[in-house]
Amino acid sequence: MNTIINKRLPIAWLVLTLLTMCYLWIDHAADGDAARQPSALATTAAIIIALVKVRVIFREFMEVRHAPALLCHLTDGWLLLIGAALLGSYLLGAAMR
Amino acid sequence: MTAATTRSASPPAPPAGRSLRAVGWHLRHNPKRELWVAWWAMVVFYQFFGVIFFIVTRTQPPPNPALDVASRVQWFHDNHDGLLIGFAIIFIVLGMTAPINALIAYSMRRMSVSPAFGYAYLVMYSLSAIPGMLLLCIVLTVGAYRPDRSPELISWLYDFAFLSFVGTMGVFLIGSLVWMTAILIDTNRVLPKWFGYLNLCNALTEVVVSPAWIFDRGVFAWNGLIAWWINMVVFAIYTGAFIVLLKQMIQREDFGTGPLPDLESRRHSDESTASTEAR
Amino acid sequence: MTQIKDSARHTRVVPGQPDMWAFVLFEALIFTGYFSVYLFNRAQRPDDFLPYQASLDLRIGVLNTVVLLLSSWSIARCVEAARAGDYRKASLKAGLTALFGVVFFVIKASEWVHYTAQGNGVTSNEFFNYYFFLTGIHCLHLLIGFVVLAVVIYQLRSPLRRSQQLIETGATYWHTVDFLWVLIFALLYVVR
Amino acid sequence: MHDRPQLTIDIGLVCGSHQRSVDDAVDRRLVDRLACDGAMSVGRRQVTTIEGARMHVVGGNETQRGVDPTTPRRRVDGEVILLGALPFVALIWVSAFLLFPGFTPPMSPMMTADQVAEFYRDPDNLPRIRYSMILFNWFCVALIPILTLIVVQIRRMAHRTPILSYAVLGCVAGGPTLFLIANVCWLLAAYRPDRAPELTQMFNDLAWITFTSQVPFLIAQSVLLALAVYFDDQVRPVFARWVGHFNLAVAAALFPAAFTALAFEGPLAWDGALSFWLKNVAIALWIVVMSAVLGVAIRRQRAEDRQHAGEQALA
Repeated sequence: MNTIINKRLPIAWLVLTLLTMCYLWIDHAADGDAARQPSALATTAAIIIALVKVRVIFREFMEVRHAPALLCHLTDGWLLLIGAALLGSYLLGAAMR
Repeated sequence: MTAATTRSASPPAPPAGRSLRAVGWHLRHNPKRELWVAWWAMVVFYQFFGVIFFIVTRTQPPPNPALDVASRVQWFHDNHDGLLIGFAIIFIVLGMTAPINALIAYSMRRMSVSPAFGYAYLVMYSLSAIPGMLLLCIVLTVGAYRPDRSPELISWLYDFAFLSFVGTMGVFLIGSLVWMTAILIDTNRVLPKWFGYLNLCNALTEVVVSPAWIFDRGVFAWNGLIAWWINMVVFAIYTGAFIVLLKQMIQREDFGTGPLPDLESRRHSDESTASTEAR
Repeated sequence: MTQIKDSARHTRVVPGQPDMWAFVLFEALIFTGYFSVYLFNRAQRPDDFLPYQASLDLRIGVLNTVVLLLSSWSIARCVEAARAGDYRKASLKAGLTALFGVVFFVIKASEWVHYTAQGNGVTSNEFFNYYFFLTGIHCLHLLIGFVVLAVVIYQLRSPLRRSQQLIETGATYWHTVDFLWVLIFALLYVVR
Repeated sequence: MHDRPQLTIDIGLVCGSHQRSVDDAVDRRLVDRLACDGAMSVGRRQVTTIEGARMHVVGGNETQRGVDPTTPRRRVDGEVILLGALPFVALIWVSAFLLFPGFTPPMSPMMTADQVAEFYRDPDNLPRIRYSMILFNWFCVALIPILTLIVVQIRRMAHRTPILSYAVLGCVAGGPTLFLIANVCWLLAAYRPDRAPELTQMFNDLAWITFTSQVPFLIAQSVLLALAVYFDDQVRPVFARWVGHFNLAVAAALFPAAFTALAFEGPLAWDGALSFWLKNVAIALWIVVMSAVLGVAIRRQRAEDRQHAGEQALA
């Protein structure tokens, strides 16, 4: 029996891997060879890329794409929540330094 | 589903409302009275627990483990009366944990799983009350009993009490896993599967408490954000969930051996005023 | 075959038990709590974190992420194969998933040994407290994931069982292990 | 919900293997329906078994009773041995109590650290403390098999669920364990009496407060036992109703001891009239009365089982 191959899966994996590679560049661009400094830009970029990756995993791997609207809303809602929580706590911590 | 549980001599209809007479009627005639007694013991016990630990003795949320010796003596001094009175009440009501554990063990006996699950849970939780709660009460009582004890000893009692309380996560970890396994393999639909998975969430947060043995400050200490607060929120949700679910289990109970019937189909015959909303 | 699949696609169904999704979302909320506490503390006191973070090797983290993404991909293919009725292939894919999981675990464990030997142990400094806590609790999820994969493979083995719902439930759990790592990786290795 | 074939399967389960028990909550409804459903084409043997199952439903929560005529006798004989151990347990208990110099009369909480240390260092006291506490250690645990007999009797009661017996079993585990904690603290204090007086006093406090105030499982045990007795709706209940009243009275007598840490003097102090005398007399009375009641119940159970076995043999 020949299974139909879903072309979206390898594409999703490729996108996820490429996004992971982006981190190498961010890490390098953030402080090069100098000592590490706090950087809201690098942090925000890292978090946003991670959230994009998580959403791709949700939609493609976990098949939320085909799930009822409620599940789509719940997962997207959580992504917004965690995005706000992570950036919020980072910025709050930085402000209270 | 025509055969409702009518016994040969069916008792008169229960008096309406929640009067004392109604309670008396249920205690005499309600076929599920043993289950309801255990369920109410659970509700009442958690009220006592909340009021005494959070308000009267102020042992929850736990005080700071990094206090110096003088501050610990001061802590005992500040909470002297609360500790002695609050824990005396706990010494009277703590026995209510026995029917709670029995009810939870019974939920497993009603499932299509080996009796070993229910018995294991019963034994674990019966013994866990001692290191998990009573030792804290006894030791803090002893600490508050003689405030003029040497500060070093007071300090040792303080550590002993809170570490025994927060640090006995093993039973809650394994207990949750036992309950989870029973729920997930059960085919009698006694408790919903999502509650089985919630047990796993609870078990995983119990793992997170274990650093409390290692750190005396920061988020992993016994009063830390991660080791205590997040854990406590999860535990509160978990406890609330099983109180409601066990109530629904009792309402659905048919004293049979097969799958537990749904709530809706029996609802008209059930006299209790239940909210049917799950969670 | 295509028809069956398409009709299944058009009626929107939750993959696996909805109960597992309740677990995923609840667990996601708990981790939101852990991550927020971590980010708040490291933003507040960067000196306790940044110098120690420098001893992490980002390339190993990237490698591990790719390995776990591969495992997620193969469990997704396992679900597809099972849906199409090709159970032999599905078992193979589930086994492959477990293999990637083992690779991830070995890399992770050697990382732990390496950092501890460097003097960055569980209690050495605040960054490594969080590092060991987050990777440790994630690894616990991974180990539970092996049990889940075993259930999936057990389901696939006999024609008597083969509950597509259970297979999808297991896959959902495994993807959870994956997306949690994606977040942990970004927060531990890259965030400044 | 159940149609005929379903019923037959269930009967098969009842008749089939005994160890695959009908479970605690035997479907009373099922059995009731079987009883009215007289036209059922079941063989004589099966009818007997259904009768057995019915008895089981009325009599208790587990299948041990009634179904198999050979097992119950052997089981009850074991119970008699356990009950027969009681005089020895009582002997250990009384001798521990009389031997411990801290009980005759009870030590005062007003003693200073040096006085407490002196009490343990006294060459007359020290061996008596040690030996009495070793005996007390045995007594705590020896109580468990006898308390378990009460659990077994609760299981025979006409309850629909085993909840009350489970709950009492939990108490059986908890109560003696708390006595053991007190016991260990006394023995620790006596192990190195030359320790700093402060330390000896702390162990002494831990022991006395645990011993005196730890009544939660004893109270719960009595209250649950009373409930079990009240809920035992059958013509010849396992325990008479007064046993329930008596247990509630004992539970009430144990209440004041929980507040012992609030007082150094007076009836609430750990050597006081309420916390020491009332509490310990209540426990002693409870043990004596309950073992007498238990003996009667077990003897009656044996007689009934013998009669039942005889009837079965005749049939």
